[in-house]
Amino acid sequence: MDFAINWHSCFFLLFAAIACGFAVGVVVSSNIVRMACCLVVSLSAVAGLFFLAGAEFLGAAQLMVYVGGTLVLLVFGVMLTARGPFVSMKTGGGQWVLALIIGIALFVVLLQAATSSTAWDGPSGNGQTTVVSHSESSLKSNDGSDAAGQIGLGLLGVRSDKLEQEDRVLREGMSGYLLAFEIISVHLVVVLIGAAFLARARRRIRNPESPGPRIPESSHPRIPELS
Amino acid sequence: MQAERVQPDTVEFDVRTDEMLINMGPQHPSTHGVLRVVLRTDGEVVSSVVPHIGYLHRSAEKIAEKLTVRQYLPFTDRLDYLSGMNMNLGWALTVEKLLGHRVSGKTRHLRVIIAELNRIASHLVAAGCMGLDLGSFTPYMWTFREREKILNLFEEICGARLTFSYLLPGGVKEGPPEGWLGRCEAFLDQFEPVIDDLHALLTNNAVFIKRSASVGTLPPETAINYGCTGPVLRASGVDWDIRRDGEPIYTEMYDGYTWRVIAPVGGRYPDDHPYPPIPREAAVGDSWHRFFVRMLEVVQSMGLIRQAIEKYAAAEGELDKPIEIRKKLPAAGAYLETEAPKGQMGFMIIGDGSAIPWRARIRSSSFCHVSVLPELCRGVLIADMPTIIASMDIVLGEIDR
Amino acid sequence: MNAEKIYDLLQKPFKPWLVGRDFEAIDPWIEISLEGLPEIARFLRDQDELAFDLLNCITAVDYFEPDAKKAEKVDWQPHLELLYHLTSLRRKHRLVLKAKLPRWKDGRPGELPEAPSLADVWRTADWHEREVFDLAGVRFTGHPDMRRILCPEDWEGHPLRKDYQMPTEYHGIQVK
Amino acid sequence: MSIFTEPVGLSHFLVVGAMLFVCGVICMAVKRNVLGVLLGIELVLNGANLNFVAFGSKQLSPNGMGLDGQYIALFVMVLAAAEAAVALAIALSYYHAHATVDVDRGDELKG
Amino acid sequence: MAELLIKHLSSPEWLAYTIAALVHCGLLLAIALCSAAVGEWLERKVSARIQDRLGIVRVGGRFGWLQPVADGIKLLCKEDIVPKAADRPLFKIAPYINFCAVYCAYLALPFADGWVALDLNAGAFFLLAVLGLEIFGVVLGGYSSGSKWSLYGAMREAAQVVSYEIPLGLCVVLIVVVSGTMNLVEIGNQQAGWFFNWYLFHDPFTFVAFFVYVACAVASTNRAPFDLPEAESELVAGFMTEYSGFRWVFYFMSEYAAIFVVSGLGALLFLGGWNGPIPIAWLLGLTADNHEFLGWLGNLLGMCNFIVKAFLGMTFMVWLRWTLPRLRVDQVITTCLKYCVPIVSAMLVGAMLWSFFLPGGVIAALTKPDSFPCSAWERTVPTLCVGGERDSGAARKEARMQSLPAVRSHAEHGNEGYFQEENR
Repeated sequence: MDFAINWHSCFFLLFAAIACGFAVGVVVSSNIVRMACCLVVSLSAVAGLFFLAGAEFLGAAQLMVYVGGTLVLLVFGVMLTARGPFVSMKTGGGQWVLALIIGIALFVVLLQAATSSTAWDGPSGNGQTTVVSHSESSLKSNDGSDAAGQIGLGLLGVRSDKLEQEDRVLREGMSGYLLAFEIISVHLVVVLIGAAFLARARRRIRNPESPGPRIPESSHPRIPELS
Repeated sequence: MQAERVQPDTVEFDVRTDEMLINMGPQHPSTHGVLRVVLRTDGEVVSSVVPHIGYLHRSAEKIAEKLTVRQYLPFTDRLDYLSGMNMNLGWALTVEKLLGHRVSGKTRHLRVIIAELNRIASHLVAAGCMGLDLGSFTPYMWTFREREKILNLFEEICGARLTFSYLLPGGVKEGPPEGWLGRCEAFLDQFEPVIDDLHALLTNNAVFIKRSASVGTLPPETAINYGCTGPVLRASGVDWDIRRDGEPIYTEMYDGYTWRVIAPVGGRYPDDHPYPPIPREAAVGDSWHRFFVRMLEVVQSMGLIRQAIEKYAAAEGELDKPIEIRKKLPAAGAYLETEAPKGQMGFMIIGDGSAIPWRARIRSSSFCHVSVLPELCRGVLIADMPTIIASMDIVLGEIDR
Repeated sequence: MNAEKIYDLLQKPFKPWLVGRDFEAIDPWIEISLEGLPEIARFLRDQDELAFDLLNCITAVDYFEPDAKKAEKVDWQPHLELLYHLTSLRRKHRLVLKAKLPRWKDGRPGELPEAPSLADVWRTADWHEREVFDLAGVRFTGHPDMRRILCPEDWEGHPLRKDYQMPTEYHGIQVK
Repeated sequence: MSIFTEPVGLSHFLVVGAMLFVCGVICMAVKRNVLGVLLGIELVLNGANLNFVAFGSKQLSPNGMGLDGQYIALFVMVLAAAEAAVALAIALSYYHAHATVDVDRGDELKG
Repeated sequence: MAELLIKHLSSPEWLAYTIAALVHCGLLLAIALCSAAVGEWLERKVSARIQDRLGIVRVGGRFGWLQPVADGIKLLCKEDIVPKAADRPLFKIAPYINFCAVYCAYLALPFADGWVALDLNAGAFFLLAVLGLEIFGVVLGGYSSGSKWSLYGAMREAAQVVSYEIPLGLCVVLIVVVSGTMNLVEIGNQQAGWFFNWYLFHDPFTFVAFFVYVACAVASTNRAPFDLPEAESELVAGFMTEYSGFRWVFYFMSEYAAIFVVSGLGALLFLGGWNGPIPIAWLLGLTADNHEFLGWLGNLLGMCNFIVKAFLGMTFMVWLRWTLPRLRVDQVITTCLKYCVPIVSAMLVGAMLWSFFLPGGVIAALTKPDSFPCSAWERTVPTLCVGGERDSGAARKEARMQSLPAVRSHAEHGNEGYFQEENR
């Protein structure tokens, strides 16, 4: 009989559905806080997809950097600015129509490209694309190599994964990403300082008699904004 | 980065937040009852506070115009319910002052024992609650464990654990039972080492010092100007204790006792108390000193009690009997303040020839202490609010009356 | 320094305002007229030999007998009395200031009588005057914010007045 | 049932990537809230990232980019974090200046 | 397990895998919940003892060991209140987000050699990442409650956890540098043997880093004295103010589950994980090379060892909480940025240098004097290409074998795939 469920595909479908569904949620919801919330889930699902694609380190990095770092930042900003009118700002129907047309057109194009992407697999043909069989259908990357270590070495300018290339010249040519790595780290420092400087705000606390939220005169709980 | 360094009028944030009105209380864990403080905050910084009181108002003064002075005594228990005995004492002494009534030495010594015991109990609650408001729960349990023992003594002597109504005008109904004095001394003996535990857990605890030292510093002029009294005033370095500087009818209770007023005059405490070193961060008049003064007063009270027990045992004669219930009051007024644990507790009785006062007035110290809060809490962090409120050691029962 | 000496000190500058005194009373007191209150208070606080830096308490006593029969026996006219208990921590002496004022402003019932505020002399007076206003119904002129402190904002009447009638209900709550 | 039984290939990943990308684009287009636009950008970047990872995966495209895909994705992430930080800082100072987060209102530079 | 089912019960494959998956999930969930329950019991019992109380004594006969269950039942029966001002869906979902994040951490947490749900190569990294996700549950819950106290709790949580992730991550990175792998199972195995093989005693830098790790672990789980987000005497209950019933239980459980995870991670990184102070399993000969079943027994022993260590960590946190007052928010951030981060950075650099010159730690340096800096020079050149990595790895392995022959097999297994790849 043997119709074997391929768990890899099932997990893929699950994560894909979550990612796409919540991405749509980001688009349709008008409440900024919920948008951020949807995005969190969507990106976590993308991290799951990374794991499925065998890029564990990247999956973890996605969770750490993106979800844990970037989105916390955004949610923080959302919470700081989301008061009263800004929580949900409606958009005119015209813009929606326009955006949808563009988006759908774009999607069609990309879809066409995606489905015809077997060409990317080079001479070996698309039979090769389905190396994942249910026997090794764990989330673990099936090539036993320590991808994280290789990535790290690559960032230091050593491409341990390209070692099998006999052509010595080619291997020397593969001098990794040391320069990019350095540039990015410097860039990060600059950004850190710049952001801190930009977001800094000096201001005076208004003294009680000047306008501002007035402290209610009542000595009994009829005050406008209770906690 | 220290909060108290933050100037009240210009504050700098990394991220600006809009001002918020926050309602601290009447149901808040650390407002010690039904005090309500409306904070206007800017981020974590409190820019201004407005206290609101009256949630516990029971029209005590009005009730006093309907009852005779002895009938009214149980109501004084409910003022500062943590030190009912001192309230009783204040009322009793005021009545005696109005009637020109003198009590015997034996009675006075008994009164000293009772009053100081209750001072210890009240200060224990204050210390424990301060620890609690700073986030450490254990000292609270320890202090309450000791307080329970004091309450046991009180229960033996008057049958009540909270609202005693024991020190009546003119004397006491019943003297202490057999062996009570011995048990009292036994308590003091086992209690002495516990104080060192409390010092280890709170007074000298690095985190506790970080949280309370130079937080809510109250300069002496401000303290006097706002009518702060008791430990709060003394912690600001003012050498004033009406057990020594009060009116004769009160101070004669402490005649012949050796004790010194505990106040960090010039940053130094009287040396007759063994006390842990004062941290460098602490400034006279801050929350830490308010806490510390109470801790030292506990030691002081223990010394007073020991002396009083001796004197009481030595004194011959009987304990005075209280005045009769419907004793007529002269058509005159008398105002007397006594040193309650929270501060100076003042009572005034104006008689009109009948047994029922024409007017009675209750001057509460916590009332004044709450009125300082707006002064103290400008520009502090939200986390400092509980510290400051706890260090003032307020009781809403006597604020709202 | 006892009340007698203080009285002598006060006499020079404030003679017209000193209207009464009693040095034999349990708490010796000096009665002054209202308009002189702030000046005298400042004098008492700032004079070095007086130095009354602590205001213990402000009390308002309502002298009024609702019962007509008893009202004939009493030996005073209906009036309010303000009592200021002062202490000097520096000089360790005490004093009681008295000041009489009508129960109603120029005799019109409902119009609260007015007295000068001492909130700028002793900050203690701030809340105590609010309490007096709340319970005994005296409006202090020049007070920073004169509102009720113990009773609810919308409470009617001033409970410590002798002719005060307790309302039967408050916001639909039976209180009597 | 077939989708459950037969393994997924490269194109599946690409489709998901495309979906995310498009959602991000629409989001950027329609949101008036500055932070909404930022969220859209994050979506777009993730769609792209997913493609890179898919191309870089040994299982999905054996002769594809190899680890280079992962490198690029990693760099994209880090730069996205930096971009978010700066953008948020700008948004906040914009909010301070205009007391609003509506992008349509930031038009001082309009000629 | 799935293979087992297929082989013996001849059950259809998909069913086998489903069952296997469910069983594993169940096991993990059970561990997570048990850690929460035991955590609560510990909290109440230890605090009671500290405060001269008896604590819970009744439920479940002695020691009140059933009390957590009773509490759970009570809380599940409570009304689930959603405030009017709350953002309903977010308010309802926030606790689940919180719990899921923590539960994900259990996926990558190895309990014994190879006993881990997800044997990831980047396990340590993954663990940190998902622990970082926990903050979303708190922030969203606090924000959506529509209460200002909750909002303050959320803000504090965001500020505190984000800033403490830095030193925490650096502590983990330090061990990763020393051990040369991010695979938690292997990190555990590298410390096999006597306690002096623990990374705590690997070199002075790891020793110091351990204490920084403890501080950061306490802070990142919002335990006293760093429990600002739920400072009950300042913010009424912080982000949990408006929560009741079982949603509150979820926050509660995830807090204790998180404590268990960080304690376990600490035990794994510094205290040898399942490799006890004394290698009992090895002394008893309970190793896989003798017999598979014996190896299994040894693993069981190791798991108990690991769990005991984790609970010791929890007990320490409880002890801390009931002894110390709470720090103020500015002091908490100062502690992180002024003390933890610089110290751990310095330790990181130091550990790098150490593992470059003296691979194998103190013991190796003592037992094997010829691996002295003099040999560092001929390592310098190859290190720039991949070979150096192998050298140091080999040196480390030798050192380990010296100290304990029995682990050779493990060490061989260690990162063998990696070496094969190189040797091609």
